[in-house]
Order: sequence, then structure tokens, then C-alpha cells
Amino acid sequence: GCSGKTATVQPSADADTPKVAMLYGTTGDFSFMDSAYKGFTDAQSTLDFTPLDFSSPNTDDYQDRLDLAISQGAGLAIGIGFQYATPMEQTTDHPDTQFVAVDIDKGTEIPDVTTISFAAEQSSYLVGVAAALTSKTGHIGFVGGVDQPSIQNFFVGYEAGAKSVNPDIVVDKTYLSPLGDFTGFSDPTKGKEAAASMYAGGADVVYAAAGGSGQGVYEQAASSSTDTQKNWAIGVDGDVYNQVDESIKPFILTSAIKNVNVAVEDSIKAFLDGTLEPGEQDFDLSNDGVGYSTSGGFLDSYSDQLEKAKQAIIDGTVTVPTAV
Amino acid sequence: MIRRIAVALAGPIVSVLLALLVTTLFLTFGGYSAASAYEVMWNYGIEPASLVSTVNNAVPLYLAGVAAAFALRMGLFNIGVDGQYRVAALAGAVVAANLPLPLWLRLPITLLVCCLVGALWALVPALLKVYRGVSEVITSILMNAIATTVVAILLAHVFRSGSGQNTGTAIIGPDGAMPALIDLGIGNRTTISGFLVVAVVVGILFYLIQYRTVFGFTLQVAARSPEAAESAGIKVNRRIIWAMLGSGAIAGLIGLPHVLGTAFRFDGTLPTDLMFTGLAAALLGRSHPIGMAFGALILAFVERSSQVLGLVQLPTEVGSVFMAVILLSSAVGYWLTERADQRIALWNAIRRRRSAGPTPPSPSTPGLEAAR
Amino acid sequence: MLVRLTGIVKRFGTFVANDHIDLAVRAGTVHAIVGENGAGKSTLMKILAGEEHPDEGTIEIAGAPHSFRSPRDAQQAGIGMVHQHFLLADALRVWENVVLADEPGTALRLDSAAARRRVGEIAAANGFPVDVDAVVRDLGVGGRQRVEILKVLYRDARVIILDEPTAVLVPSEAQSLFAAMRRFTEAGAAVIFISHKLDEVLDFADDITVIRAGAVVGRTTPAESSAPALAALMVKVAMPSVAPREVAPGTAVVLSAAGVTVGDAGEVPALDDVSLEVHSGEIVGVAGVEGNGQSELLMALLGRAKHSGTISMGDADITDLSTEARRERGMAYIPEDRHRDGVVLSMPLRENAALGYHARPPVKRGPWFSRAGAAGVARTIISRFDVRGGDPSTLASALSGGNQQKFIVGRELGSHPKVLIAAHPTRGVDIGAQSAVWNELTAARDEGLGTLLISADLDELLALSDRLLVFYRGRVVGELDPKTVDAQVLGEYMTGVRGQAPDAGSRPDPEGAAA
Amino acid sequence: MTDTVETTPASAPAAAPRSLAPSPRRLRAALRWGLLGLALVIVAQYVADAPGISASSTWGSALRLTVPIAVVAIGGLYSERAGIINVGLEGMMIGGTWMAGLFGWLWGPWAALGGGVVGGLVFGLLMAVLCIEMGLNQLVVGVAINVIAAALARFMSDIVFNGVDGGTIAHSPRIDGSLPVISVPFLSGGLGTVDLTRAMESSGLPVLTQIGGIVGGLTRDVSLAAILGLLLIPATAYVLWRTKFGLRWRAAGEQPAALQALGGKVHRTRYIAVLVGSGLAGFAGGYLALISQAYVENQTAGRGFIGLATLIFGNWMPSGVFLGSSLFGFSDAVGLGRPETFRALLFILAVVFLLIGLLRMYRGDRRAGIAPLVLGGVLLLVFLFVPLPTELATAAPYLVTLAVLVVAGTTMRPPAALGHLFPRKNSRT
Ligand SMILES: Nc1ncnc2c1ncn2[C@@H]1O[C@H](COP(=O)(O)OP(=O)(O)OP(=O)(O)O)[C@@H](O)[C@H]1O
Ligand SMILES: Nc1ncnc2c1ncn2[C@@H]1O[C@H](COP(=O)(O)OP(=O)(O)OP(=O)(O)O)[C@@H](O)[C@H]1O
Ligand SMILES: [Mg+2]
Ligand SMILES: [Mg+2]
Repeated sequence: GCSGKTATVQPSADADTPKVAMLYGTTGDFSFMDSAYKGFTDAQSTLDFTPLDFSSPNTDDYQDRLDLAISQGAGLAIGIGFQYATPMEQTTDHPDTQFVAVDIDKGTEIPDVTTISFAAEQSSYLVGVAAALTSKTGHIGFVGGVDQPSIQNFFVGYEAGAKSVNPDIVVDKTYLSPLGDFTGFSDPTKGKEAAASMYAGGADVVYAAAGGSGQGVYEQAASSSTDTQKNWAIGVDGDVYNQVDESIKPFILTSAIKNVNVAVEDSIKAFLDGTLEPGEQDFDLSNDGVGYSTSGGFLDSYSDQLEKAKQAIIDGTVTVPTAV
Repeated sequence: MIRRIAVALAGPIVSVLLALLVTTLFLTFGGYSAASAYEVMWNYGIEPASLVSTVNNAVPLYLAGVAAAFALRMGLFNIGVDGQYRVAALAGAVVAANLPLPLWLRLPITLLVCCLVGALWALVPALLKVYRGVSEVITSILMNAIATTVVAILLAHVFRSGSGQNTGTAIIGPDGAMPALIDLGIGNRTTISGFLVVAVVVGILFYLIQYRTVFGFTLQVAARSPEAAESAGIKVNRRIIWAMLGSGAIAGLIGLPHVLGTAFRFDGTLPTDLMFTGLAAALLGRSHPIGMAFGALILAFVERSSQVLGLVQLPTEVGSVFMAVILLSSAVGYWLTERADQRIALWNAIRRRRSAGPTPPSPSTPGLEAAR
Repeated sequence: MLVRLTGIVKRFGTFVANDHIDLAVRAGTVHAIVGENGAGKSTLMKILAGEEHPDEGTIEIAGAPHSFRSPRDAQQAGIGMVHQHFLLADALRVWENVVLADEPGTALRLDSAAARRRVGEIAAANGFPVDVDAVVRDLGVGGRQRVEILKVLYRDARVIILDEPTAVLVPSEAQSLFAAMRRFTEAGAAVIFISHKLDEVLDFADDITVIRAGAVVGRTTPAESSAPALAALMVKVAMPSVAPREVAPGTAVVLSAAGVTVGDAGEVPALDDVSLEVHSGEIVGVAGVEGNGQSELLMALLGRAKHSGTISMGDADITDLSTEARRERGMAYIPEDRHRDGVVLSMPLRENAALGYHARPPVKRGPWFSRAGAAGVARTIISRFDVRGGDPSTLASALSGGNQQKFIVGRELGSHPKVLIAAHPTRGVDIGAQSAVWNELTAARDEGLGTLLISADLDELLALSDRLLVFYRGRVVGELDPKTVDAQVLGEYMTGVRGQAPDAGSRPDPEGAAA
Repeated sequence: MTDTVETTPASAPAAAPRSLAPSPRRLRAALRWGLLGLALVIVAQYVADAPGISASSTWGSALRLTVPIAVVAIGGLYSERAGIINVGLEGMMIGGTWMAGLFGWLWGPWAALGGGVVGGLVFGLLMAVLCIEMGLNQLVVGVAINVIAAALARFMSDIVFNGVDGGTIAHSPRIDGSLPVISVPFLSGGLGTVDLTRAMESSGLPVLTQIGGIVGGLTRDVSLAAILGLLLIPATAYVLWRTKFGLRWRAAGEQPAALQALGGKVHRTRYIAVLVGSGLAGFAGGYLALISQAYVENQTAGRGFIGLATLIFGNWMPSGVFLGSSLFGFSDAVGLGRPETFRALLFILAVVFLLIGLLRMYRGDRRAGIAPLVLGGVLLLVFLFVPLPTELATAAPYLVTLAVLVVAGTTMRPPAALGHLFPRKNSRT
């Protein structure tokens, strides 16, 4: 139900336009959350709705935020992160609000909720192919932020992709913090040292699926490169090439892209058009929901192989393993 | 007597006012309107659903505060509460989901298991302190990190249930979950969790043990003067162990409201830093069982009501800034009121003496009396 | 006049600690200040030393008026004070404690060589045998006091204040202190010292000022006065004395130790194969220079120290019992250091009354701590032992030292023990209180209490004991009869000149020892 | 009396050593232990098939990971030696990272370090006023500073960094440039000379490879910030034991009343100590920000607490802090490396513990020998037969430190007046 206090809470609201709430953690991870937030702000500049912004760094108030969105009269509530699956499932009485849950496991069905999944393993597979093709040492690495399934999923795809090119390739992996300890997403110091250990051990491409800690990996790729040995880093979620400093750009081979912003923007558009339906939406290579970036042009010479691999996945001739 | 009550009330009130003042300064500095922020927070905070949520969220904070206070009264700084409740919550989630017993048996056993596991985790720093002379602060910090890893390993390799991104234990059915105490029925989600009862019981036990039993007395003596304690036949080492065990046992319960009442499983959504907020509650309430309850409620209220700030383009961090500041201002507030009280006591005494004429000097000064 | 205080008034809140005190001290003299506990002696001295600010009154040093804003100011005027409770940093070395805040060297470098040399020189010149590099923690009381005095001398003090310097010293140490005091005065300095021991005041002071309730009640000299006369000025009681006993000691052994040794393996034991017996209705005195095993004996008897050998109460072997169990069986204990072992300063007297007796009624009711019960006990102690300055809700820290002591004695005797282990029961207590404590101890003795009395005060030992054991290097080197022994002989035993026969300590052997 | 407490001189006693320069006997002992350690590393490398344990990258990492912990612990040492408990190190460090982000973004890397110091000082000043001036409970103030720093950093980022190019609520814009790195000439290729250690490391010859790796890791490309940070340790030792201020500083933490009675300024001393300490904690934060070339939210990751633990572990001694932080930094580096490197560390620990146990048994101290023997035995069995979960590596530094504490068992001797209030008016505490 919509409470009478909404008006005082919403001074800038145009009472006539529909309200869209986005529930998310905190921006500034240079990847997943930032991408989602970009979708939200992009939509605001092109579409006509009242945004309700619910950000919280806490890990235990998903339900509160959802309830708040409903009570504030949101017509659409978009939850960023699989953690919203359970609260949305448990909230049954919301006749005036539609729910979208972003980054839900593929195959999850929640009544009355639009669930969006991303085939992160597919994009990881492709950057794995790119890594194997680029590596001169036959040795690559992976730095994961937190040892949890969503991150393991990146690794599984990455390794499969690399092995598809070079079955003997060595793939190092390190997770910066164990399951449940999220410091691994914000500790660039550790990211840097983990990457340093890999580059020193012979790896020349390192894939960083580590949120803010990735910054350390990118820095290390640049600082550990020498005249004789060029080290590469691969970014994740957004196109990292566009985010890092000029001095580091030459070392960003590619990024595994997860178009969370597109998912968010499309959902809002569909909601405003009245075409948003509950049910599952899969963002994968086939609909460009995930992909890899080519900024910098470092992969130009391998574009044929990469496109072939991509097509094989879309066609289903190659099935990428997953960890989730 | 009236002065005592006035002082007791003045402390928290001055604290809150100070915190408001400081937060206002920050908001103004940031170019925001503090008044509208407070108005929005207040309006949202006093909605029935918010009040209910405040009560429910205050429970773990209260438990954390009591856990810290239990050790603090023995002069021990149990900075390992986080690790203790983390391990215990995992154990509780597993027991609550899997024990094939009816609720009335399963629930108490779950609580008990959590207490035991929490106490066990606290035993390590206690034993190291007693037998190795290692400060409990350092071992507790280490045990926190180790708890995270142990839980991660157990969760990933032993207790994980289901697949996908969710890494939780098996879902706890209604036969294992904490039932609601009462449903106020005044809107969405206005049920008060049964954990309120647990918190009240823990608070009463804390009060009785610490303030009313001989055991509590021996703890106090051991904390304030180990030598005198030993001479009086109180084994300080044992008190250290008991105090840490008690603190750990209470700490073991902190994660349960979330596990048995919100997530119905142990997973990544378990709040990770309740210890510091709980400690804040303890400090706000001066480690007193009732004071801590007020402290926990205030903090939970601020936490809840600040969720709304994002809606008015105000940074939600205002809530955490306020909570942080209130922690300090509580100390300052008590300091101010105590000073004022001492002054008043002195004036009163002088006035009394003047009116009563010359009397033999009394060795105990009223100022000292009030400083307690 | 080197020092002249005129009309000093000091108030703490509404309480007047010093009430228009005048004091004049001549150069080259020892000036004693006496008065009962809480009379305001320490306060007056702190004012002179710049640690407290007088509310009224003037301070003149060598004719020049001074107003001290800090101890530093007073030091610069040549005043140095040795506190009753030492102010030393235990973890620092002797020389570091001495030169602190007045170090030689430059801002970026402390000239430790010069500092150590200087301190060593001063120590040697004044006949103080101290190791300047020793860590203060390892020093005994006498050593610590010497460090305190070195601090004063290092700063070239002309006026040296000693607050109850002899309360913690054994006679030989006290003698060397008085010798040192003489050397100071011969060099032109003035010494002001506070003491509750009237005989030493009469022996060593040139002038005496008596204070009561914050005001000067008498000025005299040893020649014109006597102990009873001084006592009469100070308090309204007679000199403490003990009437000859009328009840004979019992024959039952209430406490015995056999072959008790305390010490780490491989080192010289601090307590070496000691055996002793205490009968009911008997007071057994233990004499000895501090640090000769008395502390270890206390700890062993109380069950706080690991030891070999056996300890029994009556017929029961209590060697393996905890302190708590021993106390349960009727062992009472008056500790050496009341602040450390005897009371919890930050707790009210009510809780302090329960200390050691918390496991029995009226304090313990089921699992509960009965505050009413404890308050009742405290009230009884306060009235029966005339503890002044507090009620059951007063913090122990607010009591003067002497009253704290009375409270402890009252608590331990009030529990109707079978055995009392008493260490320095009247340390720092004024003579009024001392007399009260002595009376209580003898009354309890006559009712059958067996007491082991350890004391640094020889008068006390001689007055109260039925038998006297002398400790030297952790052994019992002699058993003497207090009625016949003379101080000279006792001193020789205590310093190891006599009684060093290889096995003298293993068994009490009155005949061999007294010879 | 707690007769159960073992007194093993694992860390030096808290009394001042006569001389700061190590005595020949100490040097010889250090050399012996150093050689034994080297031998162990070599053996472990082959036993566990873990080239990482002696790789220059591991040792370089260890050095870099040691620095922030050592510096923040030294920061804590400043205030705690003066008697003020500092639980707020983490918060001061957070303040350091944030200010370093701001200063570094505006004025470059050197300013970032300075900014770190400023950021720490802000909270140091708060702590000093509240604890020294007003005499508030030091635990409360410390905890509050941690909470406030975290909240403020986010709040201020929202205001200052958010919306700026490259900045977000969780990041400052990039700090351009970095502090110079230094390599030792001839040993590790400094000043364009030959890189001897690198040649040794890649030679593949036993012993030579390992020495090359270790020495190279510790001497090649060491950032000036790291050198500055490490120099703080001997500098602090000097101040503590060789200056007038040092003596007063120690006295303020041991027996402030004694200092005051002699005319020393207790409050001023404590102010200086707390402020210097907080500046150093902030410096440690600045160091972290320099590594990531930006302020990143939560990047301190609990290092302030580890610093506190290290300070206690090191028994409030600079040398102890060095020992503790390098133990921690090394295990951290190993934990971030490949799994077999972690196993090699396990092997080393097992052998060291067994040796210590045997040595104690041999010296006749049976009771003290049992714990290390058991622990060493268990570790050896684990090494030989148990496949370790990879997650365990992330806890390596904590586990190693705990194990060392169990075995070493220091009798901690905190400054005697630690945590005691010292009111301005009264002359006695
Ligand atoms: N800082 C203070 N605040 C309040 N009262 C004080 C303070 N210092 C001393 N007093 C009071 O002043 C009185 C005189 O104390 P003082 O120490 O001078 O006594 P004293 O003569 O030295 O006694 P004693 O023989 O026991 O050492 C005491 O009753 C004490 O309670
Ligand atoms: N803040 C205070 N309030 C009340 N009384 C105090 C205070 N500070 C000290 N006193 C009392 O003032 C007196 C003077 O203190 P001081 O430290 O000189 O000890 P003292 O009386 O000489 O002690 P003792 O007799 O135990 O050796 C003591 O009796 C002490 O209990
Ligand atoms: Mg006195
Ligand atoms: Mg006295």
C-alpha cells in the first residue's frame, strides 16, 4: 500500500510519471554495480519516469529495501543481485508493483518476477580463448575477488576457453578472500600481489574478476611488463579499457562484458511500454547480453578465431561449463 | 535521588543532541538540508513497519552489546564476537534445518548449540590468555579471520545446499524457524520476532549473573584487582575463562535472528559487523542491561530510518555517520552531565554547610560520591 | 629559617584538610611532623612540594616568598619530596627513574653515559649501594626508597621531605636511612619527615610539629617531650600497650608447615625447607629483614604459591587445597600490601567486607550475593573497629590508609577464624588505631585464635608474640623468646650474623638458637 | 600469582636494551638462525616442489605486504607506549587512505603520502582531545574512531569524489605517477648495473637460485615509501631509548605520576605520542592508496587490527613489531601465491616447531616442549597426507601467527599505565 507520506518523501517527484525503484548495493566497484547504475541513469535521460534510488552497503536489508520500494509506490522495483530472489519470492502482496531481479541463476523461476540471468561463463570463455591466443608463455592466470560460485563461474568458463585453444595451457588461480568475506572485492593491494606472483611465475595474461581489487591487477600488468616481456590483464563486467588511466590502457587485452546496464534499461523501457512480463530472460552471447570488448585493438588479429568460438557457443556446438 | 534520575536521563539526551549537531554540521558542509533529512528519517522511522523492524533489528545489536559487556565487566575486550557468532550461526543453521525434532525441542537445542559453539570459539583466546599470557585482543582478532575461513570451507565443502550463486545451507522449514511473537497486524510485516523473548531473557540473565550473584561479584573483584581476588580465594584464571565463555555463548546467539527469522538459512547475507554496532549499544548503555536495550533501539532506529534517505537524493551514509557520531557523543555527553552533576553536588554541599553552620568536616567528599 | 609556611589552608570540596597551618623549618635540622591518620600531614607536604596548591597561605624559602605552580617550581626552589607511596616507573632502570625530566644531553640525544655516571656518583657520595642499571621492578622496598631519595638529591634539594619513610623499612634499613638523613643535615639541608613511630621521632628529630584535624596542636622538641606526651597531643588515647597475658596458650596445633620450600627449580629457593607450628591461642612472630622468604611463606600458607612439603590446619592436610577451601576452613589473612591484596579500592566498603567471605552467609544466599548481608558485615566492622570516614557505600579509596587497615583487620577477625596469618597489621596506622588493633589481636588470641604474625615493627613483634621465629635467606635461623631476647641479638639473627648453623632452620630448636 | 603463565623469552623483555646495535653474540645468533632458515627454505622448496617459496616475487610481495602492517603497528606503539590504548588504528588508517586519495589526485604521489599523514592526524587529534584532555574511555574512543572513519570516508567520497572523472563513491580519481622504486646496484640491477640476483635466480642451481630469489626480492624495485616505512622501525627504537623525549614518553606510559612529580609534562608527551602515532597509521593508509594508485573503499581490509595484534605480539617493542609484521607479511604473500607454496610454508613451520620442541626437551623443559612438538607433528602429518582446501591459504597469516603464539607464548608486558586515566588537575592517579 501507498502511504500518505510519500509526498513529503518525494519532493522532486512528478506525481504523474510512474515510479521506478532500483535496489542495489553500492556503486564504485568499476564493474557490476556501476554498470547497473549506468543503465538506471541512462534510462532516466531518455525515458520519462520518477527514479527511486535505494542504495545500501549492508548485506542484510534486502527485504527492507524491497518493502520500502513498495510502500513508496514504485511501479517497478529492480533488484540488482541474486540476493533479491528470496525477498521477491516472499513478497506476495504487491498488486501495484512489478519486480525485476537482475543476475539471477539461469533456470530460476519466481512467480510474478522477471528474472534476468547472465551467461558470464560464455564471455569468460571467449576471453579465455583470447588469453590463450595471446599468451606467449602458455601460462595464464585468474584472480578472483571472493571464492564464491558467481566468481568461480568466471574461472570455469575462462579455463575452458583457454584449453579449447591450447589444451596444455597452465592456468593459475587465486581468490583473494574466502566465501563470505567480501574484502576480496576491495583490496587492490592483495590483487596486485596476487598478480605479481602470477606474472613472476611465468603467466603473461591475468584475468581479474575481483571488483575493485582488479585495479591492482591492472596496475601490476603495466608495472611488471618489461621490454622483453609484455604482460596483459583482462577486465571484467564493463569495458575496463575505458576506465583505466592512459598509461595502463596498453596492457588491457580485453574485458569480459556483462551488459547489466542494457538489462536494466530494457526492463524500464518494457515496463513503461507495458510489455514487461514475468518470467526468465537470459542474457547471453546470442542476444549480446554478454560479450567481450575489443577496445585498443589488441585482439584484431585474432578476431576470426574469437568470432568462430562465439558462433559455436551460440549454435550450441560448444557448451560452456558453469559453476553455478 | 531525583538528581540521580535526571543525570541518568540527561546523559543519553545530551548525547543524541550532540550527535544531531555534529551530523547537521556534516550535512550542511556537504550542501544538504539537514532539517529535511531528519524530517524524512523521522517520518519513515515512526511508521509502524519501521518501528517493528527497529525492535526486531535491535535484538541482535542488543545481544552483541550484552556479549561485549559480559567480557568487559571482567576487564576483557572480546573483540572476537564477530567470529564467534559467525561460526555459531552456521552451526545453528545446520541444526535447525536438519534436526528431526518438533519445533519446541528443536528451537531450544538450536539456541543451545549456538551458545556452545560461540563459547567454544571464545575458549581459544581464553585458554591462550591463561596458559600463554597472550592478550585476548590479539587472539580474538586472529580467531575472527580464522572463523571466516573455517566457515567458508565448511560451507563450500560440507554444508552447502542447492546450486547456483546462492551458497547457503539447507532451507530451514517452519519446524526449525523462530516463530513470531505477535503480529501487530497494522500493515505489511509487522510481526515481532520471538527473538525478542530471547533477548529479554538474555538481558535478565546478564543482570542476575553480573549484578546479583556471588559469581558476578567474584568477576568484578577479579577484574578490578586480581591480587586481591587471589588472596580472597577467587581464581582469576578461572574467572577469565568463565567470562570469555559467557561472552562467547551470548555472542553465539547474535546471528540467529537473521538465520532463523530472515534468511532461513546461513548464507552470504549474514551481517558481518554486528560486533561494533553492538559494542556501540553497550557503550551507549554503559553496559547496563536496560541502558544497552535503549542503545540498541536507538541504533536500530537510525539504521532503519536512514534507508529512506536515498529517496530524497540524500546520501544514505548520513545514517552511519550519525551512528558513529552518537557513539562518541554518548561518551562526551556522559562526561558533560557528570561534570555538571559534580558541580551541582558541590554547590549543594556548600550551601548546606553554610545554612547548617560549622560542622565537623566529613572525610568523604560528595563530589567523589557522584563520580561513581 | 629555610622553610616557613604561614597560614596554609587547603580544602577538598567542603572538607578542610589543612586549616591555617604555620610551620618553620631551620636549615641543618630534622623536623618531624606527627599526627593521626588523615590529620593532613601528606597534604601539607604536597603543598610544600608544589603538587597541591594552597587555598590560602604563603610559602617562604630562605626568606623569599614562593608560589609554586608545579612540582618543577618547587624543585627549582630546592624542595624534593619522597612520597609515602613510591612514584617509580617499574619497567625503567634506576638511572632512568632518577634523571627523568631532567636528563643530560641534547634534544636529539640523551647522554646516558653522563646520566649513569652522575647518578652513580651521587649514590656513592651518600652511601647508597644501588646498581644504577637495575630495573626498578627488581628492587626491594629499601632499594626503591633509595631511588626516590636519589631523585631528590639529583635535583640538589635543600629541603628533603620524607613521608612515612620508615613505615616499610626494617630496623637496619631505617638505621641507615637516619644515618643518611644526618649526612644531609650536616651538609646544610633540612629534612622534614613524617612518622607514626614516636620513638624514632624522639630519637632523630630536632623539632617536632604535631597536627590534628588539619591544624597545628603543638610544637616541641625531643628534649621537652616524651612519647606519651606526644601521643596525648595527637589523639585522645594512651600509648598502645599489651597487658600481660592471663590465658595460657592452647596445646592443639592449629597450623603447621613441614619442610615447605618455594622456588624455581635450579635456583636458590626463596623459602627453604621451613617447618613451623602455631598452637591455638598463640601468637607466633616472624622476624626478618624484608625479602627473606616471608612473602613466599605467606603465599604458600595461603595456597597461592606452588611449594613442596606439607601444610596442615589442625589434623587436616591442606597442602592441595585452594585458597578458597583454606579460607573456608577458618584461615584469615591480613595481607602485606593492603592496596594490592587487601581491598579493592574502586569498590564500596560493603563489597570489600565480602572479600574472602563471599562464599558463606550472610553474604552468600544460595547463588545470590546479598548486598544487605554484606552491608551488615561492613557496618559491624565499621562500628566495632572504629573505622572512620565512611559507611558501607563509601568507596574503599576514600578511606585514609590507616582506616583501610583497620577495616581489613576487622574483616578478618570478625569472621571468627581458627588461624590468622597477619602481615604488618599496623603498617601506616596511627597509634590510636594501633592500640585498637593490638587489643583486638590479643582478645582474639585469648579466645583461642592461633596467629602467625609477620611484622617489620620489632616493638610489635616483641609486644605481641609468644614465640619469635627469625627468617634469614628463606630459612628459620632461630626461635627466640620475646620476653628475654634483646634487640642486639635479634638484629644479629636477622642479618645472618648468628644462627647460620647448617641445619638450624630445618627444625625449631629453641635451646640451640637462644644460646 | 598466575603460576601457570609460562615465561619464555620469545620476545625480548620490555626493559631497555643496553645498546641499540646488536651485540656480536646476537649477530652470531641471528646469522645462525638466518642460515637455518635459508636451509629450510631450500629443503622445503624441493620437498614441496614449490619454487614460489624462494621466488623473488614472493619475497618482494612479502616486503610490500609487511610495510603497511609494520607502520600502522609502530603508529600504535607510539600511543600505547605513552599509555593510550589505540583501538582506533584502523580508522586512522582509513583516514589516511582517503586523504591520500584526495591529495594524491590533486598533487601527485608525494602529496599522497603527506595526505595519508594528515588523514591519520585528523583522527589522532580527536583521540588526543577526547582521551587525554577529557579522559574518556580509550576503548570507546578507539571503537568510535573506527566507525566514524568508515562512515565519513564514504560520506566525503560522495561529496568530493563522486561525479569527478574517474572517481566514485568508493574510489578517488587516480593518483598519477608513483614514488620512485630503488634497486640495489650490482645486487639487483640498480642504476643500470648488472642484476646479479636475477641471474642467480634464473641459474637453476640449488642454493644459488634461492639466495638470488630471496635477496633479489628484498632488494629489487623497492618503493621509496616502503623504505621510508621500514626505516621508521629503527628510528622509533632510537627515539624510544636514546632521546630525552623517549624516556619521558616511556615514563608517561609506565608511571605518569612519576613523570609529573618530576616536572615532566605528561599531557604534552601523550599528545605528541598520539599525534605522531596517528600520523604513522595514516602514512600506512597512504602507502596502501599509493599501491592501488587511488583511494579504494575498505582497502585497509582490517590491517589496522592486524597492526594492533602485531603490536601486542611484538610486546610493544619496535623489534617485536618488525618480527610480527614480517611474519604476517610473508605468510600473506605465500597465501596469495600458488597452493604448493603454502604447503612449503607448512613444511617449514612444522620443522621449526619440531626443532623448538626438541630443543626444549633437550634442555630439560619438558612441559614447554610438548606444545611445539605436538603442533609440529600435526603440521607435518597434514603436510604429508592431507589435501588442503585452497581457502586455507587466505587464512595463512592468521593461522601462522596463532601457531607462533601458541608455541612461543610470550608473557606480555604492556606499559603499566596503559589505559589509565591521568586527569589534568590531580597530581596522583
Ligand atoms: N585529593 C583529595 N581529595 C579529597 N580529599 C583529600 C584529598 N587528599 C587528601 N584528602 C583528605 O584530606 C585528609 C588529609 O589527608 P592526608 O593525606 O594529608 O593525611 P595524612 O595526615 O597524611 O594521613 P596518613 O597518616 O594516613 O597518611 C584525608 O582525610 C583525606 O581524606
Ligand atoms: N580524590 C580523593 N578523594 C578522597 N580522598 C582521597 C583522594 N585522594 C586521596 N585521598 C585520600 O587522601 C589521603 C592521602 O593520600 P596519600 O596517597 O598521601 O595516602 P596516605 O593517606 O598517606 O596513605 P597510607 O596511609 O595508606 O599510606 C589518603 O587517605 C587517601 O585515601
Ligand atoms: Mg599521609
Ligand atoms: Mg598513611
